[in-house]
Amino acid sequence: MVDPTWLATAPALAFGAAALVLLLADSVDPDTTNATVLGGIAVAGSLVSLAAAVYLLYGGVGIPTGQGGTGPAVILGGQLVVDQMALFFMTITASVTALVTLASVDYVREHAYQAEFYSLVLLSATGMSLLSAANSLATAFVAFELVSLPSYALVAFLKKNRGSVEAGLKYFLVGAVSSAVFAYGISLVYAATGVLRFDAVAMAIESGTVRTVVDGSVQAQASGASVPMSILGMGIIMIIGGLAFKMAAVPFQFWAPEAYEGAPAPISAFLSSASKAAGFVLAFRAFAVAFPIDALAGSGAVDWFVVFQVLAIATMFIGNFAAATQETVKRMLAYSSIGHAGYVLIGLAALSATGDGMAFSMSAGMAHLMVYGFMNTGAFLFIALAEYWGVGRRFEDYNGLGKQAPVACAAMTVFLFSLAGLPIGGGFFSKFYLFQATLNVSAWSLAAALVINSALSLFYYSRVVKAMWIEEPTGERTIESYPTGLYTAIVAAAVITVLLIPGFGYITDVAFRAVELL
Amino acid sequence: MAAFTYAPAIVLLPFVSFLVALFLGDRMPKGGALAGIAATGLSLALSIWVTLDVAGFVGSSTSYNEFIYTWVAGVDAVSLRFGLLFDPLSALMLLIVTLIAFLVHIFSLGYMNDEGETGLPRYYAGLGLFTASMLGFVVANNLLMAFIFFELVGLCSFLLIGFWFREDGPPSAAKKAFLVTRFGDYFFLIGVVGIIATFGTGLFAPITEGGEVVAHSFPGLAEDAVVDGATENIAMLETVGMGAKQWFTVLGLLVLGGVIGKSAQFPLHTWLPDAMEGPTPVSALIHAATMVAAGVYLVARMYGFYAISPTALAVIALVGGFTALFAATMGLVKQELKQVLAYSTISQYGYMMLALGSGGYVAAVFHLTTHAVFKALLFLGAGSVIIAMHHNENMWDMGGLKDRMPVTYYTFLSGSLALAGIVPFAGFWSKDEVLYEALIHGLGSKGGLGPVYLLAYTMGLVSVFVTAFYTFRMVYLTFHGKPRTDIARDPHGVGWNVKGPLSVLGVLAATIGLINMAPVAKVTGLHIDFLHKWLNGPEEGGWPATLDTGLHHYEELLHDVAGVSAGEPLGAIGTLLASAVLSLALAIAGVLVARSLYGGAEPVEHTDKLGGVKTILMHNYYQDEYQVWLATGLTHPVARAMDKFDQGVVDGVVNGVSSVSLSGGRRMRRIQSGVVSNYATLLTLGLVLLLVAFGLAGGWF
Amino acid sequence: MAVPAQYYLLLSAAIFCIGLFGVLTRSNALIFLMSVELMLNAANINFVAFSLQHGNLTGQVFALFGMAIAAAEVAIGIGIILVLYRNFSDVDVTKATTMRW
Amino acid sequence: MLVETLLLVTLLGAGIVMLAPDRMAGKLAAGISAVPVALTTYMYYVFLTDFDGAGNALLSPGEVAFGTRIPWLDLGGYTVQYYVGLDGVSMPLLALTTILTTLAIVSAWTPIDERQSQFYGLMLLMEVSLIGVFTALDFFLWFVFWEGVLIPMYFLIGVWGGPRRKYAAIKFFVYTNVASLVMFAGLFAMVFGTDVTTLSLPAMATAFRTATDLPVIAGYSLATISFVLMFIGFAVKVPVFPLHTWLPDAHVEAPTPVSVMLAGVLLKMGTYALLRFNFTMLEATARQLAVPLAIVGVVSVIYGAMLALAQRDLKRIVAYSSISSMGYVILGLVAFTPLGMGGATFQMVAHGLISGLLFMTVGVIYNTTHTRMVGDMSGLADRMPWTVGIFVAAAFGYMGLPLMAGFAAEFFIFQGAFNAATLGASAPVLTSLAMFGIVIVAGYLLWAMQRTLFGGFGLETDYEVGRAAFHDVAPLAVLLLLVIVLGVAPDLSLDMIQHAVGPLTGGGA
Repeated sequence: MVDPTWLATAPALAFGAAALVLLLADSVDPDTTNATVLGGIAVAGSLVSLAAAVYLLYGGVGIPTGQGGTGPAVILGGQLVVDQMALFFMTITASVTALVTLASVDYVREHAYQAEFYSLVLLSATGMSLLSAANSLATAFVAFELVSLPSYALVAFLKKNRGSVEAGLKYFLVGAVSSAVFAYGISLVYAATGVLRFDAVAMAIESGTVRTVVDGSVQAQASGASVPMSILGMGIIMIIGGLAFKMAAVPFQFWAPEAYEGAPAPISAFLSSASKAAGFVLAFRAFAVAFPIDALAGSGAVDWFVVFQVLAIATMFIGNFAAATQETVKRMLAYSSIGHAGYVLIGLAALSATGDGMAFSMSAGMAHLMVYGFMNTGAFLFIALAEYWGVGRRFEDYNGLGKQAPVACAAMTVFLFSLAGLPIGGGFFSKFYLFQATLNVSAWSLAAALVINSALSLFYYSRVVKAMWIEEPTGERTIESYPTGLYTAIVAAAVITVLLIPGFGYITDVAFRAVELL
Repeated sequence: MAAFTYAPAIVLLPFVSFLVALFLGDRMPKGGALAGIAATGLSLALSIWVTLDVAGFVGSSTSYNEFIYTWVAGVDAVSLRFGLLFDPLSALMLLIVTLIAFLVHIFSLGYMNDEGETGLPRYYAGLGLFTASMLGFVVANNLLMAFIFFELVGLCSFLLIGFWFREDGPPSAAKKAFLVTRFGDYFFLIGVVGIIATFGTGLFAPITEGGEVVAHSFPGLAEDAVVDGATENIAMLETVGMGAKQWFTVLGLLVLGGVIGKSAQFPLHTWLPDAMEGPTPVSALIHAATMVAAGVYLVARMYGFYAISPTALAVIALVGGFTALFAATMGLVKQELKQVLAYSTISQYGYMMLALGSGGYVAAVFHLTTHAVFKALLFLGAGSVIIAMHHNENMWDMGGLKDRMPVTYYTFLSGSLALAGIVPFAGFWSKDEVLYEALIHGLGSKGGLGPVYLLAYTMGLVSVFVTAFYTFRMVYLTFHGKPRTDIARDPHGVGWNVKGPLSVLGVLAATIGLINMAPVAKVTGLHIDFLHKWLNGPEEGGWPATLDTGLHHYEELLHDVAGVSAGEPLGAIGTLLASAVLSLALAIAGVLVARSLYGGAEPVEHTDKLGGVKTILMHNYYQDEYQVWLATGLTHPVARAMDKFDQGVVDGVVNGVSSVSLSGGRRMRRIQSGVVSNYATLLTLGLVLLLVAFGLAGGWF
Repeated sequence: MAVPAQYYLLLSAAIFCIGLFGVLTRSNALIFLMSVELMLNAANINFVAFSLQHGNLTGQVFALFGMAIAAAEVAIGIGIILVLYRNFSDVDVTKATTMRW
Repeated sequence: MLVETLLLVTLLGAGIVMLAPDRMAGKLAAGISAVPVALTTYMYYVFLTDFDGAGNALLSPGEVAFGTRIPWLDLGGYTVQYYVGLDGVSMPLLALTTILTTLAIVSAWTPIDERQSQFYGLMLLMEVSLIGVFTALDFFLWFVFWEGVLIPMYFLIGVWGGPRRKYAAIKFFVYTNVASLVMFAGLFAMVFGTDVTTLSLPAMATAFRTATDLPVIAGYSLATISFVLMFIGFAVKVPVFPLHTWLPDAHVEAPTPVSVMLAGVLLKMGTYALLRFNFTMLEATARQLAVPLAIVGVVSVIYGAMLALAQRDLKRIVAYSSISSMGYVILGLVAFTPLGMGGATFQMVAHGLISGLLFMTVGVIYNTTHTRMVGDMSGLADRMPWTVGIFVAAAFGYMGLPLMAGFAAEFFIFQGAFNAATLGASAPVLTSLAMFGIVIVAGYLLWAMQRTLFGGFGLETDYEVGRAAFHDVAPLAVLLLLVIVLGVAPDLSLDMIQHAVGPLTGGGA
């Protein structure tokens, strides 16, 4: 047990503290543009968070004491629970944030409001970390908004750039509708069960009667009213809708292509990797804990894994097929990010009505998110690098880039092929782990969708590779500087992506255990 | 035993000469010829030694049948091994091959070296490799090894036909030769595989150790199965659902495919005339005396297998008889010296097949021997003429060469008389025996076999006349009359290296028939049918008992199993004499007709009198045309159509999937209209759809 | 006598749908924003009503959170609408369509 | 540790070569790749002498040669190991890989004249994957290498290829990748249908072979479905009609050394995997499906050969004929006889050598003439005698000239299949049909040779067409020698192969 218990949220606290330090620095010297210091604070905060998350993860927090761990840290009367699952996702968040902030040092060097930029990133990251630990629909909603609100601003950060503003607007509007749907869904669940804490909701569903929480313990509600399954089901579907927004999954994916395309590239990386992961961790925890499928299946509420199957397939197809015919690289990556949301949704879709296979599929989804955190971030950071150099947006503009920037392009190749599921990075394993998960429960439609989309994705990812290495440069292009921060971030992401092949075992071990312990 | 111990050297020596000529020929005098001459000479000597051994003059054993190399040991499977089989048949063949090869090597000095050809190392390497392969084939003790060397001689044939690769004709002819024989070999290969699968062995003769059989031969097993019904060691019968006899017939006919291809029998004879594009010594060695004989030799080698199948025998006899006549008629109208000889070769191999098919084992081997000698002689003679004529082969440009090149003329004449079958030259004796055997078995055999034999006999008989005619048409046009061109008036001289081999062969052509004067033997009662005895072996024990390859055994099989028996309506001697007189008369008639038509000082063409027949004959009955059509008119368009299908349909589906996906992608991105209100609408719609669908499923309403 | 729970549900659903209707039909960014607020408040109605129904305070607490967050959301939204106006000289959400497909 | 050394040396070598200057990359790569050759030669020697009678790596795992086994990771309760080792099937293929890579690298010295260090680095990288494919005994490890081959191949075709290289590269890439996914689906359907929890190939083999009460889906046993999916997946790599269309494009566009690797080794991955997975793990199903599979093989043989007949591009001819040759392998495998399966595996090696040789020879000619079209040139024998000589030898090897490896392999297959119990009464018929391939192959190769090599010299160039450099011809000579050695003494490989497939065939012809 971590003592005091609240210290278990150290990864989130580190983010929050760093954000406050940045705001402080900004108020002390509002005109400072010392990118190195500001960025340094942000990177340091992220690294502290990462260190804390990894330390706690391997310190056995969340593992029952009987198994050599220290048990989960239950905070605020069970509103937050720091366990292996939470720490796993805090690690993802912290890693991505570290990479993004590191890369941003060069990217926003010339911009005003740098301190705000970093603090917004860190605040959003704080939200993500908290979301990982949220154990109640209430804290989930608050953390959810804490993730969203700064990110709206970040997307529209380039105030003079019409693309950025338009992206921010669309992101915001869709986000606002989604959070309203989410909130309404939560209210329906509350209406049906009387509780918001995940374990309490689960008890209500299992017992079929409304519950209430008194002094942190779940009790039967005095009236003994039964849970209206129709309202519960409607609530669950609306919650799925709200989550789908965060995941950038169908039918709430519409913001994603524009937001990722218009946003500053490091922010696209941040949103498409970390924010997506945050959406998934909530989904994993909520659906694994609060809405036990074995109790829900056939109860008249909703067999949510079927919903996720539909969404997974639709998301895969829309993301990948649209990505296949894009003209610009960044938008292609944006769509591919939707496609990957579809892959990860398999984690919630590939199970049987009795819940069999959930540990398998969910850990596969988690592993994929972890790998994705590096490879996708890396890919978007490469876009940031290209934007930094003033290389155009289209595929053709990348022609022959491999000759001028071989290291970065090699890293990009690693990212892309790893995204495509080739054994040059951990994406290979995570994709096949997901594939295995579909086969494990004989979800043939999911497996088939994965096969088709995977093939298509190989096609469009290799378009970039082809442009970089195979095509001859078309126009004049001079690259004057090689920004250290961006390069470091990209290379680090690439190295980790590659190392995740031999090291994939660590991830799956942790992920599998984390799901089992929920 | 000593000779047999060194026997592998017979094969290896020419192989070494191949390597020497190939890699060192450039740096050697005569382009590697000497290595070849030395190797074949030594092989000849060794062959003679082996023959003496087989004959029992030296050594302790008269036969040899051992494995010498394990190609594949086989784990839980058949072993595939190489071994040597020496018995009178292979010894005889060894002698023929090494002798002709030796003479041809010498002749090549005159034909190739003295004519200043380039690429001599390649030439001698080819000859060396051919000789090695051919000898390997001859000594093979099992079918697989025979097939292997059978193919290798095909390769050498290809290489040597295409020796003058810079011209258009030879490479094309080489291709055709290989392809047509390959078509036959396809069936042969099925046969080999089938026989090994059926019997578990490809041995021609059983291997014994201390009197005990340690490895059975497939003819022996087949005989047991057919005669005694011992099918327990025979596989495949259930698989193919046939009785032993039918299945063996099928296998025999399959092997016959290779024979027909290699020995240029109808309908796979078309390659041989084209093969004359090769250098003439090559034609003499490969396409007259040895390689073409491989097919016939193979049938003789596994005669025990054919002797139990009357159907196979009938097919062999018919193919032989028909080819003999068919090819001979085509030879009638040819204008080029080597073309006449080529068709003559096809025709003569037809005789051998006829003999084998009609139970004349000795006759076939006899004719094989004499033919090897006189046809090699004729080709070398033709080569000499060609040297003299500066490589002009058209007989109508020759004439009167007999006075200018007497050695060539007299040896050529000796060969021609042999070919035409004029007593006492070699061809008379052997051809007469072929026809005699066919006749008596035709008269005596029961069932369908008799008429078939008689039909084949008739065709063989007619072609005696045709053969004599075209042979002497060739002789008259080439050597007699007045020179018709300037070159013919002043031909190029030839050296000792041409005349020497010619002389040797010329003498042999006149005399080799003496080894088996069966009619004389029968009439006089003298035991001078040496070849008969050679192939029959001792009556008791000896190699026939060990190897089961003796004549006596074959005759028993033919009589008891296949139902081949002799009928002699005019009594033994009467029938014999009638047959001999008849064929001799026809031969002489042929010679006389040729003389009357072409014997003058200035002969003219008479072929026009044949009218439409001439066209058909000149076009070789359109055999080439239809075969070329099969290749280029049928197969190639089909291949092109398949290519279109592949590109259009099979690959089209692949590309179609890709374009369908991409156009689907293009449609899908249209959802993203850019207007945020539309997004709101769509996501609402999506949500409502989910709610309605799962609401209905969950029964909320 | 307390009002039956389903009436609250109907009310909140109605408000939610009104908000949604506004979202779907109005292209003015501000009205869009207001409509979203309506939807959020629909949720709050549920929370408060069922808090009473279930006899615990969880719902009311959530409603408070909801209001605070809605306010924050409006703040961000107004900011974005401001820069939207600066860049596109309009607050029509359907005009900003430089990125599509 | 030898296998690890092999992998590491090659991997490090790839890195070194990538960083080396272009000018010396080729020689450096050749030198580095000689190390694996030496190592595998030593291993081969040890295998031949010390491991006599070694069994199948999957069925008798105790007898694996050079084995190493280290736990690696755990995928949802399924154990994945680093597990490598060799048996009689993989040893010859490993030797083939290393030898062919070195020769291909040497043969690249002339044609590859830009970005050399990248080229040779990728070649070595590909070698790593190929070594891995033939040595890995754990599914995921194997699969990493299996897919890993695609990446260098994509670049090798895409960067250094011909005019339509981009199309060919992406087609190869996507096509074979889809195939892998299908295969994966088939395999894991079976994994989940049984109670195996270790993904090592021996463990899977044991579990699959002993599996009982498999679920029945749509009337077919899970084993059947799994078999078909895996077969489709591997058939693309082989390739088998109608899944072959990536091959001609890839071959035609790839630079010659890459074609050599593609035809020589990459195609064998498919048949090797078929043997390892379909025919070992699902032996019972394979036996049941033997007749349809044999038909597939026979159709490939004839179809590939007929298409080769219609081509004008020398490389395309060889490419289509590869389809034909690999069809024989299928036929041999389904026979389940020592000679059939042994011959099929032997054919992998033999065809690897011969097709590599033929491609290399075409490459040498192309280096000189800059055309591969039959009809654009004639009479090359006049100018490049040794190259043409080797071409002729290679072509005859391809046609199945006895005492060269190709004949041995094809003969074994025919012999093994002719009375195969699995094929029943159709065995002789199907085998005979397949044999007709040897006639067609002679047809197109002889035709191509006649048109290009023989006749009067004719080629429009503005330079003198001369003999090829020594380092161009030397690899050809080495390969030819190997082809002949294996043809004369097939037991150098066949014996160990037959020992390895012995547990599958259980005796018989």
